[in-house]
Amino acid sequence: ELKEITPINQPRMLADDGHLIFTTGDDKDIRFQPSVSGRVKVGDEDLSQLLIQIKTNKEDIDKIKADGGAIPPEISNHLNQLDTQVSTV
Amino acid sequence: ELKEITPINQPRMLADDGHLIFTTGDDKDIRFQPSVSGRVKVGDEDLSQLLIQIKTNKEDIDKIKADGGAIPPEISNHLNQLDTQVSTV
Amino acid sequence: ELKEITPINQPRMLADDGHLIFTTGDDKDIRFQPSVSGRVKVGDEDLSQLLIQIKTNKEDIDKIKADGGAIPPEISNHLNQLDTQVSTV
Amino acid sequence: LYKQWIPDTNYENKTNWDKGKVPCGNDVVVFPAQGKVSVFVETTHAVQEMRLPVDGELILNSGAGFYVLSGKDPACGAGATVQFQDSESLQWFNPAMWQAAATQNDFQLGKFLFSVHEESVPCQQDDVVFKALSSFRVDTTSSQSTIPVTSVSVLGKSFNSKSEFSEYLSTRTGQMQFHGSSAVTVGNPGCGDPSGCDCGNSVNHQLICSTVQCATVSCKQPLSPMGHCCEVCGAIVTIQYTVGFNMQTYRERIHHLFLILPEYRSIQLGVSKVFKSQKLLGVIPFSTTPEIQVVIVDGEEGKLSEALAQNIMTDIRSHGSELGITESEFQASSGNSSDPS
Repeated sequence: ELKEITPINQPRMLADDGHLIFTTGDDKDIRFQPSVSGRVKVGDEDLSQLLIQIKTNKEDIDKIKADGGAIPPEISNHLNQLDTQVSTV
Repeated sequence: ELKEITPINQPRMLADDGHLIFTTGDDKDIRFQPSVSGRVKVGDEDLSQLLIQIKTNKEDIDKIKADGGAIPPEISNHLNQLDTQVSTV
Repeated sequence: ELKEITPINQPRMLADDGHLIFTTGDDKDIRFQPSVSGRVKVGDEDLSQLLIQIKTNKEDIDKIKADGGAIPPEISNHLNQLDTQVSTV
Repeated sequence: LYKQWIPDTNYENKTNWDKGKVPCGNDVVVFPAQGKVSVFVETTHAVQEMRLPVDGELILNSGAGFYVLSGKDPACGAGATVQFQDSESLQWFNPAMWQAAATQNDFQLGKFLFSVHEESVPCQQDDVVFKALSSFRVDTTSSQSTIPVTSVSVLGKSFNSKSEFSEYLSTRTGQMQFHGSSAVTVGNPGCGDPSGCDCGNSVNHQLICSTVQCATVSCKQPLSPMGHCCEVCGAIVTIQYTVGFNMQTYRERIHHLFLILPEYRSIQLGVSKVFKSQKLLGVIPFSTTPEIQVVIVDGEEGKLSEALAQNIMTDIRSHGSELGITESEFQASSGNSSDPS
């Protein structure tokens, strides 16, 4: 009989009412594999660059959550003012 | 630059100076739709996971913008120092 | 003899064991370019929107890093308290 | 029996393209915007540009895909617009669209069975095969609401559960492959009668024959086999049978005894069970009795067919009782016939 053929599990590129759709079967992935010099772009955006940015953003956020961000100038001013007041009491 | 525009809304795959381009007509999307158990990957990265991360990042940023992040240690130190000074006046 | 053109260095879409793979070539990109009003979607997520969000997130983070986020209420309270103490000395 | 749909909507099939060749790397590939088509792609192709239909799909076999070249493909010529052919009009009930075989393996071996037109189209007891690595588009329109068969295999998967196949038909791919008014249903029992079964396509006789162009026949007394759309030159052996007759065994017997002989190379022979009306006083039909019809044609005036019919009659005279055959007669388009005993 038929042996090696995985039934009806092939990936498809299809058009549905003019939309362009890429699909795969069970447990099958869609993979974008940019090369060293070639890029995968969505519109004008470089997908790999943006994905790196997501992680950078996360790291930055974690750092801010741990250590705080920059000191807002109001605070610095307020503290300086208090310093002055205290030192002149 | 796309060479010509097809009047009909046919999705297209085309070569442009050696680049491979997928396009659609007016109001038509490009969709990547793996099966429920399949993933979309960019290199080794799971794109779906990263897209969730974008949202998490945004939420974290909104929280920081609303409530501030961690208190920078310089501030804590400065405040403590002022406390001491004020209490010993 | 020129018939043997290997697609190895060309951008391509290929099915591999049920997975759908987009690979770029040397210096050659793959671009997904829907019409102006069409979107790129991954499952139900609007990828185009999310890619914009990545940049917005980055800008927000940069601002927080430069100017600080919101002032945490503990700080405000602490400063107010010090103000009062100092003014009543 | 197995009935296999011949046409496909495969990318690599050059007859599917208007230029009679598979497009290459300098070509602009155009699928008609409104053609709902499911295309199977077996290997890798270079394209300059491909315009997909507004509703349609490319199914990618493992290793299949598309790439673009930086320059021109030197092996491709100047490049042209190559259009995928319309497959809207291919009808399920067109006998020329099908091949019949006793086993699935016989399709690979090219061992096809000849049938009368009604039986060239899948019978109710048949297993319908659409080639594994292929897609297709078939118009199922008929006057009946359903087309019952035993099983259907599509893209390498065999369906014999009614609900599973009906689910498949509702998928995007299923809807592109099967269109038209009648629903193909699977799960019909296979032929449980060793003496063979009536095909069940007489209800579609007119539809089936509307697709057939009959060749002009040049013999003295053309024959009209039951279930066939055209008159033929050749011979018909009609067999009455009893318990113990096995159609498959008998078909193989004729093959081994006669059809493998070099002199019968050009012979086409079909065995089927038919219901012949018994006519009271030769006019008023009062009952139908099943009998076995052996149609023999040779593509010429029918002399060879008649010789084979004589051989078959001789074999029946000596071995009929062992084979479960009680009576037999033949008619030939030469005007000769057996003595109705």
